[in-house]
Amino acid sequence: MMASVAARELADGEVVFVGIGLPNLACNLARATHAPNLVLIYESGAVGAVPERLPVSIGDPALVTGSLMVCGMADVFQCFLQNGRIEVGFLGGAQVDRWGNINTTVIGDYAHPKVRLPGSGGASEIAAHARRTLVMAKLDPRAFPADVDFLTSPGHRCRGVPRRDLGLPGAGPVKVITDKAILEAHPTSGELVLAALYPGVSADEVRAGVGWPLVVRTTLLEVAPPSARDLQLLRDVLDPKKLFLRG
Amino acid sequence: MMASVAARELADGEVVFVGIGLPNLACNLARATHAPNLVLIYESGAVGAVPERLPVSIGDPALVTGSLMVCGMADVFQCFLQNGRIEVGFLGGAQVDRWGNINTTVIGDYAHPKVRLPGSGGASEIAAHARRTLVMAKLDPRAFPADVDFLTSPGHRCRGVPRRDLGLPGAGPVKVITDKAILEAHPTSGELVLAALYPGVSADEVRAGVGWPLVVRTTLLEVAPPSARDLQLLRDVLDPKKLFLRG
Amino acid sequence: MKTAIAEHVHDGDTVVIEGFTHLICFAAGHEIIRQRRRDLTLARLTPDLIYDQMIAAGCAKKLVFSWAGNPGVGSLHAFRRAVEGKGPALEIEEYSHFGMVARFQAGAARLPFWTIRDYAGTDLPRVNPQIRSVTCPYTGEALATVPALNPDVTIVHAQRADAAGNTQIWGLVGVQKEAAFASQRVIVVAEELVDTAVIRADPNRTLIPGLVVSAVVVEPWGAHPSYAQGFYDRDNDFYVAWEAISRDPAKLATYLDEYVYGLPDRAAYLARNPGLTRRLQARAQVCAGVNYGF
Amino acid sequence: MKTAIAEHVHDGDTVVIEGFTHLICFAAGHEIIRQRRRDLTLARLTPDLIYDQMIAAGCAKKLVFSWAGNPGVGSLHAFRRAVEGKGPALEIEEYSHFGMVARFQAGAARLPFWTIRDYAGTDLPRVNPQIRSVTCPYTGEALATVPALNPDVTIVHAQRADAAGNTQIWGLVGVQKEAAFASQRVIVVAEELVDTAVIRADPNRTLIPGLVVSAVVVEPWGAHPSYAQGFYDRDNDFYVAWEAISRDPAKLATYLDEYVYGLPDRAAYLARNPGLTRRLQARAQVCAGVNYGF
Repeated sequence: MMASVAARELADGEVVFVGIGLPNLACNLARATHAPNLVLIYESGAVGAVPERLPVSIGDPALVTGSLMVCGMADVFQCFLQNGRIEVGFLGGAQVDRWGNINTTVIGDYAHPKVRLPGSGGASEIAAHARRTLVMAKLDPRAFPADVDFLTSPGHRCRGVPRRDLGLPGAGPVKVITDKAILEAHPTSGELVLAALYPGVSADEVRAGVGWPLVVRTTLLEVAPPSARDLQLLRDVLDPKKLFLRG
Repeated sequence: MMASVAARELADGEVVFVGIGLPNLACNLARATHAPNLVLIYESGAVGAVPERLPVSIGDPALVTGSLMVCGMADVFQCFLQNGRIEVGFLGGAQVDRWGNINTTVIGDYAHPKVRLPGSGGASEIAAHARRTLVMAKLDPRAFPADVDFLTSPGHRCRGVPRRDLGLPGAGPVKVITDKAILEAHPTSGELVLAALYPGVSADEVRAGVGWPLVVRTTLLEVAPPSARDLQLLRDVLDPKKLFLRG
Repeated sequence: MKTAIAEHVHDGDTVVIEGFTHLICFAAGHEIIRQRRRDLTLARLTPDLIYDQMIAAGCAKKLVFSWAGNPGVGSLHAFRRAVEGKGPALEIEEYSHFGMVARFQAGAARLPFWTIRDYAGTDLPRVNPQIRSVTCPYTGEALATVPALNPDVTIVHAQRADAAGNTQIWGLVGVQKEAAFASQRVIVVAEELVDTAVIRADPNRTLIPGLVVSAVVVEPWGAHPSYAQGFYDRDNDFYVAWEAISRDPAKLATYLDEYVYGLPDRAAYLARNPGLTRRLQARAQVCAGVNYGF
Repeated sequence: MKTAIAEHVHDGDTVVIEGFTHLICFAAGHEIIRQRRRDLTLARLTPDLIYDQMIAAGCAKKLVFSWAGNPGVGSLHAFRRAVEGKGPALEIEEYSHFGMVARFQAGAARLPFWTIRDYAGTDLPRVNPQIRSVTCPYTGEALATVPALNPDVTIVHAQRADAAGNTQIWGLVGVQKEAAFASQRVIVVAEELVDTAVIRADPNRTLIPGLVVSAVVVEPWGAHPSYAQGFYDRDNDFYVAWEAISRDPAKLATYLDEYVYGLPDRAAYLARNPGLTRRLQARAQVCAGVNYGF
């Protein structure tokens, strides 16, 4: 469901900075349906990749074979990302807060962490430079705290400072796609608000999965379920081994 | 003669930043004789070039075919030159002054030049970063003024400031190879002094070709003439069309 | 070519036709002259014959460069006349090669400046106030800086490209990649238009991705008298001949009349130069491929 | 390999085994473990399984990195135990990928720092004082900087190299070129030793020139469980298996005993993994060559 919802956010011909897992599924679903000319760029240096198998890592050889260009990572970050050529970036993380800030570094104190996470990788620069980002994460009060323990990737308000005052080129996380609903950034405050519900989900269920008093839009939309075609593609073609699809 | 004298300055296996004309002849003569493993690097991006014909320009296709590596110019200047990988750099110019400074920019005033020369090209960075440089120029009081009209490439003393105070990584012009003699930088003052004479040339002839009171070393060496082998290689093999050899 | 230049090169633009000796797109320069563009800021490391011709034709208001000569031959006389006050005025902004390369790198990275260890002791910063310095936040030392160069349009000549502008170049690559990424618009002029499958078969060979390219023009022999590795050799005889042509304004005007204004396109230019293709055609020296399988 | 590691990797060195997913030289890491190097500062963008093994083996004093996970699988548990205070202590110095790439770029250019537009609003500069800033001398804006990284030794795995170390890589090239140029010493480990004529036949394919290389080691399958495009696929099953192995210190110790300490070299490692080469051998998908003639 999340992959299918994310796929709808991608317009044909857009340049997308792809992560592994669900974002990769979403991009390949979009390519297989309404966006055949989507240009997939991986931080590993593969540009215009057409993976013939679901890549397990963002450095999978299948991303290289048949791609339009392979470049060094200095070019990926300087000439593509910092240059502003990336239209959509996907992000996820252990914690997403009220302002769309993401934590992929540590749970607890940095010097003495409860849980040490992998760290930024390319996430902090994707969050800064992609024209817009889409965040994918499953609802859970621990995953959606009011404020992240560590601010790895900047959202709309960082430690009290509004994004526009930070000189960040990109628009930031425009949508947070969860397993129950879609949250969107409030146009002025930048706070994440409930914008659309999946079929059969109540606003209270979503509130229960978020660690702050969630504002609900007056006109709440219902997210259309994945089409039969989408489900068939995802289950039989794109992820037959269920590497990333669960349920 | 100059090409043959310059060739002797190159040790086998050294990495040389080559210019066009006489320096190129000198390098190829050295490769054909005592320094078969000389690594020739051209600012155009050809590394380990083995030109099968005398290149007319530093971007000649013959420098690419069969070379060890072709890289972009950003790599040439950042990763090779600024990185300190170049052991010897060749320089020449319309004016070489008392301190080994070189002018390839303008004769006269910059805003209203008598003669507009090509400019720096890569010369100023070669002069700064090559571990040592060799200058080749024909003696003539106008070509060897006390001070250059425009300082394009730094020598041992720039507008009164000693090289060591300028933070220049390379040793600068250790020898100036002319058509009559070899000038060398004084170890402490950096002033060019007469170090060696070509056969049959007097110190006065050299003084007459230089625009400042030239200091003559107490122990003046005589430069050995080119070997028959050198002359044969230069005239019959390396520059049969006399593109760069004159007399 | 006509449409690409008409659409993407406008009066007053900063125009870059890059290529270091290799792949200099004379065909595009000639079309710009034919379309009588004016007040252009022409930027490239080595103005070469093509900018000398564009200066002579009155296209240029300003020249940004690092080495203005005729390699191995002599001078660019239209440029010299302008700068020496013997011809129509021309503003100049001068760097070293490293400085120009760094300006394109900054432009490609969309940073306002680039840092290099250069210019200490030279007179260049005195005549170019755009050469400045920063203090290293770690060592405290001062290093030189140059400002980013972000052209309005960059024209890159290439051996091959697909219809989407995915471009592959081999042999000398100069600063074409940096110039293309730094530019607002990019015109790729290719010797050969190939199927995307050819590009995808060897993706490490791709220098410029289609997503930064505005227009693709197919123009065989479009770089002459410059060259295209694997396609044709440099016309060194013409470079030598240019010394006499450019030295004499009348001769230069005649050259422009006969070989630029007087001709509709590159095909006519080739017809006007009989024997050219036979004389400069490259011999085959094809390398082996590599395995992209997994 | 034994000699190369013995000669060029010393206790206390800053060691970089680069390669982004592709061409990670596990053979070199294993030899460093076997030779019981100590107090190493290990630097790489993604520590990956190889640094997790070296941390578990006690080679590392410090880790410099930007993403420490098991791609698509889970955690590097030896690393996590150390950082979470459940194992031997390990200093860490942390950046983002762009920050690490920029550190290698500065090192390769022998500049003390590199400028990037990054880290605004993040907590990273608060925990890493090496992330600083400069003021642009043209726009006056503040930009982030990272310090140069100049390793004592960098180990690069490649598809092919000649005896002099002229090295060609295709597929993902990561930051290997920058790391090699930034390093005091460079060890190239090649799947295939080729004649210099093979290198010279396609010079644009050369990523690292022999003049920066200290030693060349020929080690087929030396990157397993990482991969070499055109030679063998990534062993994703082993990456998945590592989750369980590294989670249990006893299992990890057993793994090191059986596959590293207990074996003399990579040949023995391959013998210890029957069916490996058959399972991962790449299929042929060879691209066409290009013409270098003139």
